Amino acid sequence: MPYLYNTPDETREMLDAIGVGSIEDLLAMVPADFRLRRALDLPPAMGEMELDQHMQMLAGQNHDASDKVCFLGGGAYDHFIPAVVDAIGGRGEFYTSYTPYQAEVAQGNLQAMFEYQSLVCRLTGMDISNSSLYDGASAAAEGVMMALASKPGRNRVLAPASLHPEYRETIETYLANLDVEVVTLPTPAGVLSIDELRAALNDQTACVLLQQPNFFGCLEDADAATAAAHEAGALLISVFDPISLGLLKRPGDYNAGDGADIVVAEGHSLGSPLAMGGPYLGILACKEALVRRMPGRIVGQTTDRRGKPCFVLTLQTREQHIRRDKATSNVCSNQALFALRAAVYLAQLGPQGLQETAGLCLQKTRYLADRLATTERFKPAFKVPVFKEFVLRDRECDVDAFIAAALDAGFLAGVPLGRWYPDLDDCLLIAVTEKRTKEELDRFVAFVEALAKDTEAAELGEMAESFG
Amino acid sequence: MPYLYNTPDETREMLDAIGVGSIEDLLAMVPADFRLRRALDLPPAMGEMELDQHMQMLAGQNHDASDKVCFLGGGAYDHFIPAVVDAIGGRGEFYTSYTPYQAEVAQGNLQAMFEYQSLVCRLTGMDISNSSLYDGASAAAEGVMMALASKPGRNRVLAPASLHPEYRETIETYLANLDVEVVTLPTPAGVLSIDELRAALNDQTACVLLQQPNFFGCLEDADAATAAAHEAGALLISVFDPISLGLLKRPGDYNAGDGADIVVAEGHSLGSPLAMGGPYLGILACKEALVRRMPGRIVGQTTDRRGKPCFVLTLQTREQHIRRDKATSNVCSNQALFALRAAVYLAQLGPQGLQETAGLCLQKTRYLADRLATTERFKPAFKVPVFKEFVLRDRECDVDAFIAAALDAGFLAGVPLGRWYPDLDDCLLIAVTEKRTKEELDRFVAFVEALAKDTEAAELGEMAESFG
Amino acid sequence: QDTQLLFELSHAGRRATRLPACDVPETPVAELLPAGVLAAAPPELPELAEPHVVRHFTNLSTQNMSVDTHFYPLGSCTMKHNPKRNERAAAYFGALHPLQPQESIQGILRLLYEAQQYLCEISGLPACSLQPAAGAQGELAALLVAAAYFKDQGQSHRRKVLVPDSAHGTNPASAVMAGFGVVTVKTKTSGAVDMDDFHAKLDDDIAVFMITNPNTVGIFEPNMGPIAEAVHARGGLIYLDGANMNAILGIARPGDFGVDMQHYNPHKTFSGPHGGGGPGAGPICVTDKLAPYLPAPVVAKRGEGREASGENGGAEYFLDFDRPKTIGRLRSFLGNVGVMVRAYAYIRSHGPDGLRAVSDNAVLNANYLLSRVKHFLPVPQGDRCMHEFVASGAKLKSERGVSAMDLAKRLLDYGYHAPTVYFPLTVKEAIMVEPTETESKATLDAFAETLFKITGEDPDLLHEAPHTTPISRPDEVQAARQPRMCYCG
Amino acid sequence: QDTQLLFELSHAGRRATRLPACDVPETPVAELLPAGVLAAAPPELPELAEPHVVRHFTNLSTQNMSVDTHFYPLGSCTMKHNPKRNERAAAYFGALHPLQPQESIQGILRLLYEAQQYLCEISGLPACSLQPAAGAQGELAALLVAAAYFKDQGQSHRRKVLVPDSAHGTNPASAVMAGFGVVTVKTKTSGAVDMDDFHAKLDDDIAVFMITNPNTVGIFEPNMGPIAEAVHARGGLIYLDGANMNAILGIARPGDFGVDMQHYNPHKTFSGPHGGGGPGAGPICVTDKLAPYLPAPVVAKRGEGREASGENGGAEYFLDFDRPKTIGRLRSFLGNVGVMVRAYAYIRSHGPDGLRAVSDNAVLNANYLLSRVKHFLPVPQGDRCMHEFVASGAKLKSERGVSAMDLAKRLLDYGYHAPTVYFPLTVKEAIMVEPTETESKATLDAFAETLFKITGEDPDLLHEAPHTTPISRPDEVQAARQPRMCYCG
Repeated sequence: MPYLYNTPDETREMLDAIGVGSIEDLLAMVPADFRLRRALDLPPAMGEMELDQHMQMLAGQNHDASDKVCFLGGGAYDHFIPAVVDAIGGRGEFYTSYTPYQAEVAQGNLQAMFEYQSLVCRLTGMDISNSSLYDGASAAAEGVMMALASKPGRNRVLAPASLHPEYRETIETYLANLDVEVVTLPTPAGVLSIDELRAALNDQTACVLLQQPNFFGCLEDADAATAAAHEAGALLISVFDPISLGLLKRPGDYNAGDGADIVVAEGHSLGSPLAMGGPYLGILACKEALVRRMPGRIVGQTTDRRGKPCFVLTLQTREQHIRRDKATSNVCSNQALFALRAAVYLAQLGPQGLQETAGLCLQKTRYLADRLATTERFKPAFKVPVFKEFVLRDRECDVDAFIAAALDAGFLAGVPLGRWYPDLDDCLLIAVTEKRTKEELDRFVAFVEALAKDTEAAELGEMAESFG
Repeated sequence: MPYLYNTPDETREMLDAIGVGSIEDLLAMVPADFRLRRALDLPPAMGEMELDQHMQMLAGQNHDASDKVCFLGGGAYDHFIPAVVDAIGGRGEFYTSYTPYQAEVAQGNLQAMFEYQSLVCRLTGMDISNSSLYDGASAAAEGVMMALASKPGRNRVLAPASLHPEYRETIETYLANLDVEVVTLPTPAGVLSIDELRAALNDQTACVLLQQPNFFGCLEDADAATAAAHEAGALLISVFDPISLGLLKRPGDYNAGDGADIVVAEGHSLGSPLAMGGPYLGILACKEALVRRMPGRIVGQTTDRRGKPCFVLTLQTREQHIRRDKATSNVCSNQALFALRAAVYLAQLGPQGLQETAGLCLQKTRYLADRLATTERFKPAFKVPVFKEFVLRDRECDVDAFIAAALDAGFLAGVPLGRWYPDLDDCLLIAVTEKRTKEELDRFVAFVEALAKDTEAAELGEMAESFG
Repeated sequence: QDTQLLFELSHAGRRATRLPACDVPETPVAELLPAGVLAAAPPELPELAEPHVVRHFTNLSTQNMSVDTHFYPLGSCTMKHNPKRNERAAAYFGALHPLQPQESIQGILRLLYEAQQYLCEISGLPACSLQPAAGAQGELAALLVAAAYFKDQGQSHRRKVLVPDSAHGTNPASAVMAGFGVVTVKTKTSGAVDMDDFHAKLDDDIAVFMITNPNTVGIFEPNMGPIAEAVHARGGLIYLDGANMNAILGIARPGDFGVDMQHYNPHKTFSGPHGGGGPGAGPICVTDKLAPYLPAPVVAKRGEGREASGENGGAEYFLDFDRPKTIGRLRSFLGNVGVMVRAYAYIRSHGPDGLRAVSDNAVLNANYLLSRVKHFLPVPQGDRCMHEFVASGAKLKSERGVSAMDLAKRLLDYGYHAPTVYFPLTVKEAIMVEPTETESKATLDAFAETLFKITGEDPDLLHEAPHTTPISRPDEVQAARQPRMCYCG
Repeated sequence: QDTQLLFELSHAGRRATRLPACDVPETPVAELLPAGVLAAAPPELPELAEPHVVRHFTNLSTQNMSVDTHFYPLGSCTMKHNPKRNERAAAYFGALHPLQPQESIQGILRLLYEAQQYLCEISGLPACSLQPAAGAQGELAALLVAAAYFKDQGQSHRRKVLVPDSAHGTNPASAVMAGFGVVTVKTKTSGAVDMDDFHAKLDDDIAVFMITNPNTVGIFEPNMGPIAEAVHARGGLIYLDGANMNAILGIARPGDFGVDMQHYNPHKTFSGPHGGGGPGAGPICVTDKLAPYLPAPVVAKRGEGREASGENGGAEYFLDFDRPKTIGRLRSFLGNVGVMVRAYAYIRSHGPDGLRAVSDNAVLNANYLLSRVKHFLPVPQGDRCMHEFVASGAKLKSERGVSAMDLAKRLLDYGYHAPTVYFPLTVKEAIMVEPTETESKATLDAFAETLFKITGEDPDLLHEAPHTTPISRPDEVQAARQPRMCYCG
């Protein structure tokens, strides 16, 4: 028991002090018929070395972005993580502390959260950020809940098909038992049609979600969508990619500063690892007017008794531990460790670093998209500018086989879209981050070209055989 | 310039304050004819991501103990490192501080060093340990210097051939220009003959070095060697394997407590990585009488002005920064970070953990030695009990080819001895730590057996061909 | 050390990061993207050199108390030791993308599958979803499962969720989010459910009774059997808030004492680090009849091979999306996999005997500390507890004017994190202490002695406490009235 | 937090580590090993649980000042920022065994080969050995090289090493270890070698003149040219103590100003972390004629391929042991490879312009701080320095009774590590300040202001300083007179 202290003699001493004969006596308050009368059916304990070898064995049964060239995106991206982020995130004082209930001994976490909030506000052009939520999808759902609460009487939510399908599913799950209609607007051209949006907006519409760049990597007309939503009295919820804001307009600046009302994002790209999809970082920020509807923890600046500036959890009257069934949300934790990592990441990158990162994503994505479009196998699915992802249509309509062949050749080739979009089941979503080198991109193109030849050769072979 | 602050405007401001026009003006004190009038011929700068990819590329050109089954020893061993050791050793307050010249703001390092010294004393049965030296070999050389200084008039050092050959070389280098004779005693049976030792000892002999277990993994008769050395008025310098002390007698207990006078060891096995041979940890401890001859930093306990117990560097009058050309040694640093790691390692393992580790090394070594001895290819070189290493003789006299074949098959098979011992150029030194599993050992044996069959088959094939 | 804000350290032109030159042919951005989507200027981020960044955040870290540095008996939060080996193991799975082909992620799927099995065995409930991102989301997920189940059963009239007044605030909040109405049930000083009030509020509209057991005062609910029986008799379900599972591992299984659904807090029970507030995770287990409604996907297996050897013995692990009755998903991807890797490592490090020893020692430590504290701080619930207890500072308050908050703040001066105070709401001047099993008797003794010492200190000293921390008590009213939640330099 | 010793926390029967059961058939130890070699009892180590170990050492760490947390202007030690990226990179080479087949270590050999080349280019000397484990061992190695060279030349009579009185103590100590006799040469207040004394002591027995340039007061030796000329004319060699290379990267190369041999301190110049006292490394560069004597092995290359691409272009890197004139080895294996990996990463991160900027800014920062400090603390060397300067507290001492030590200790109260004091011995009440290039003007300003403020504080306050650190001044006399260097509980 590497983490336990009590030896048999100490246990004896403690039981004597309590005045009982055994630990069993202490458990007497558990009704006898509820007691488990056998050992749990679990594998036996492992010491550290054995555990480590076991975990390495399991890890060895995976491939990942460290041994394959990763072109996977769809909401999780292989961005570079500066070593400083790991060094800070690995400090025990950060990761083994809890929610800063005692501000006097938690200024480290509190200040870091305040800085995170401030960085998010500057990045997005919003007034207020909370100190993070679970992930991008649940942040989107919470954003919708905020919008609904702030637009009483309206119960219609518009979500384009170009919004991440798992975000749409999450929103639907959250709203399942509330009297709300979620309308999915089709995006056959890869982006939302502003005309269709206008047509769908009505005085029951509480909010419009708009992802920029969208799930297909395409750039939406965010200015027009914002204008349309606001004209109809609805809120605009912007779903953004934080890395893209190195180049793209801040959601708060949409439509000449009219701006999104609520912004949400998946923030793992800001210094947290792919990690099989979680834990991640849900970013949520909004305009000042909406702050009392905002879910989650918020850190505020104040002064202590001696007048020294300091930080505390604030506006807690919104929260469940005080409001209980009247709370704005049931959220009672945040992703503090990953919000910290995001703050360190943004501090380490600075304005130029983020801009350069976004620039490399853009250029390399364009390069690969153009090169792949020249292959026999693929053609672009959409004719819209993209940022760091794009959709290709497989002329052979065999996306799964392509992915499997690419895996063997050393590539995590892309995300097949069929699971979410039956009409795109011959399509592949390919992401290119700043980490991908020209050599890797060219190698991938060469692989696709060679595959085409192989297929041709195989077909000729088969033909030859059948004639043989 | 990721680590520099001064922007052009700040530089200007600072130069103005100094009262010069440019940094060039500050460099005026460097004579013009010494100035380098061109840029250094070095590759251009890399940003962090590029650097990381480059370093991974270089790392990818190596194999190592993480992707091959490692049977290499010879003074560096693939022991398990508990995660706690990395967590503590990775704390910036430890690794970015310097020598604790200001005790008031270095109690962390000082106490950890004091604990390291205390742990070394308990482990070895010595009275005093310094706070570490560079590595085992240089610690051995410093031990010899201590012995020579404490036995004025004696200038003969006895070192058996079973002492690590690189340690013998190091001692010879250190003594090159001093009037000292280093005598190597042959060890044809794998261990030092006590009779030969007695014959070689005389009243000129300052010290005898004895490695236990020795370079071949064999166990020496340390009691008898200690007795013989002391009878001749010489000091016994014990070179030990810290892991072995989970089972073996402490050097301080040799010959019924008579004991070694100075003990030295390579301490990297105590929680520091293989790391291509360095930096490592030189352990040196001795009996009380020798302390004023001891090289290197020593931490002592004292009290502060308020009477609080605390720690400081002590006995500095031995050291070069005070004694200059009269110092006991030129050493002016230690391996504090690795001494810390050793302290954490020993604290984490405790008595039972170290005993179990040593026990596994012993059992697994025996198992593999016995199994390999049954193969056609190998036979044991020596008939002496071993601890975690043993020497095999290759019946095919082709150690290099064997090692190359083993590498291809996934094994770092062993250390060839020919470089140091021409008479053992058909021999291989094989180490087995607690990390090696039975499955790995059996796989290695199977590989050896299969190789024999392949060779046989190949020979038959050649034969067949030549007859064909 | 400096506590300037990052923004105050910024100076135009400084940089810590330089990206490589673009190695593919570059096209001007204006040709690639329409002007309307582009930012007019680079993002407004502070400009720093790397030494700034490192020193700033390193120094901030040292202003926190944490489990790695201090005793942290924060009741209900289970601040136990976070094993370093688990952190190392989690890093092995850091580069996995959640949308990889499943043949390339058999190792992690196997781990997650086994984790599901372990959670089921420990809870005594047969089906598991690892998806929820936190305990509160687990509650929501389970309540949505219940709602879907009742809808399927044609019992959509069941809109009532019963919640004891001592419950965590998340319970009622989650119930509302899932579309239910909340009815509060009273508890007694002992922490037990007031059975009269319970029966008064139980009717045929009940959907779920949400119970925390062991409860928030640290006792095993004495009426667990009758409650479950009565709720089930009315056609309702029992939901267990699993925050206190640390007390009963291998001792009692919720599935065996009438629970139909529960969440876990792996960051508490299974030692996942709390990370300054998160991430946690909130996996849930449910009975067979509720299994079809679990969030999708779950990890499933075809073929054989549960063995721990290097081979999967022909078994294939896969993500099962084909669950037509699922409530859907509550977040992207698979859940907080990294937290589950740590939980898996923790469970494998302990085995059945080890997990039992965890709970035995959590209970032993809590009772020992209770036995030392009760003499000077009354513990209304009595002489026994499970893993935590709630002392009351009411007497201290009335006699000496010293509040639970004063006590808590003064403890900080002595190098202890404060217990949870003013929760549960049912105990006056509540001081909720959970020592956990990973503390030593010596620590508990020293803590008890300090607590006793404080109760005798000058009340004025205590009102002004803490005195030795980086800041003194913050003005929370000002923070709420004139909120500054963002740097506006 | 607790500063009990590990041994005081120990309790019989506690464990943090459990090894797996032996998976090979076990034989009783008594049958495998003779009784005489076995210990009578398990080793006498403390018995702890893992939380103890973590909390104990984590709390100890916070009692240190460090570069990650504080300004650390420790003169001569170059306490610059230690880049985190280098730590990450070093870990990639952590599992390499030093005796692997050379075909399996081409990546690290290539790195070390390039590192040798870089050090040669920076020093202007053509041959390099990475083996020495520290600067002091580098000195010893180089002096042994010189001795072997002279022996080979039939000039074994050259037994004299000249060392300025301002040199690091390691210089004379190394000379003695290498079998030489030491003759001290005086220096002037300005730090320059006293040329009269130099000429008086120079004769035909000279082996080596050991010079530190820039010297320990931070100026570039004005007589460097004449000294080198005179020594060479007498058949001697110039050795450069490379401790201050941080000042001249890309500005001047030792090989170009007459140096025959030098060591580097990569942990200073190339940002290797100091580790609380070590490890460092002490690679040396020498002229062609001395190259055959370098410690073996060195890393060599066959075939082509210096390119940075993924391929070695047909080149093969190998360890060259075939060096018949070598002085031998000074330690096991190849040297402190881990330190060299960091140095390599640092050099690659900077390139030629970056390294030059490092020195430019080191010099700028030092001169700026000098310009601020000299007004209240005289700097005998004058108004200019390279990377560091030495102020004198002599006036303060005589006028106010405040010693350099008092000043140093008081700085700790303000959150600054103290400068080096009482070194070099040639300056009275020496206060040796090296800000390094990785500190900001704001930090330098604040430091200068604090220093000024302290010079005006109550002397009694200063004699008793520090006041806010974990301990006050330790009794060093007691430590030396009644030495306790080991826990005897």
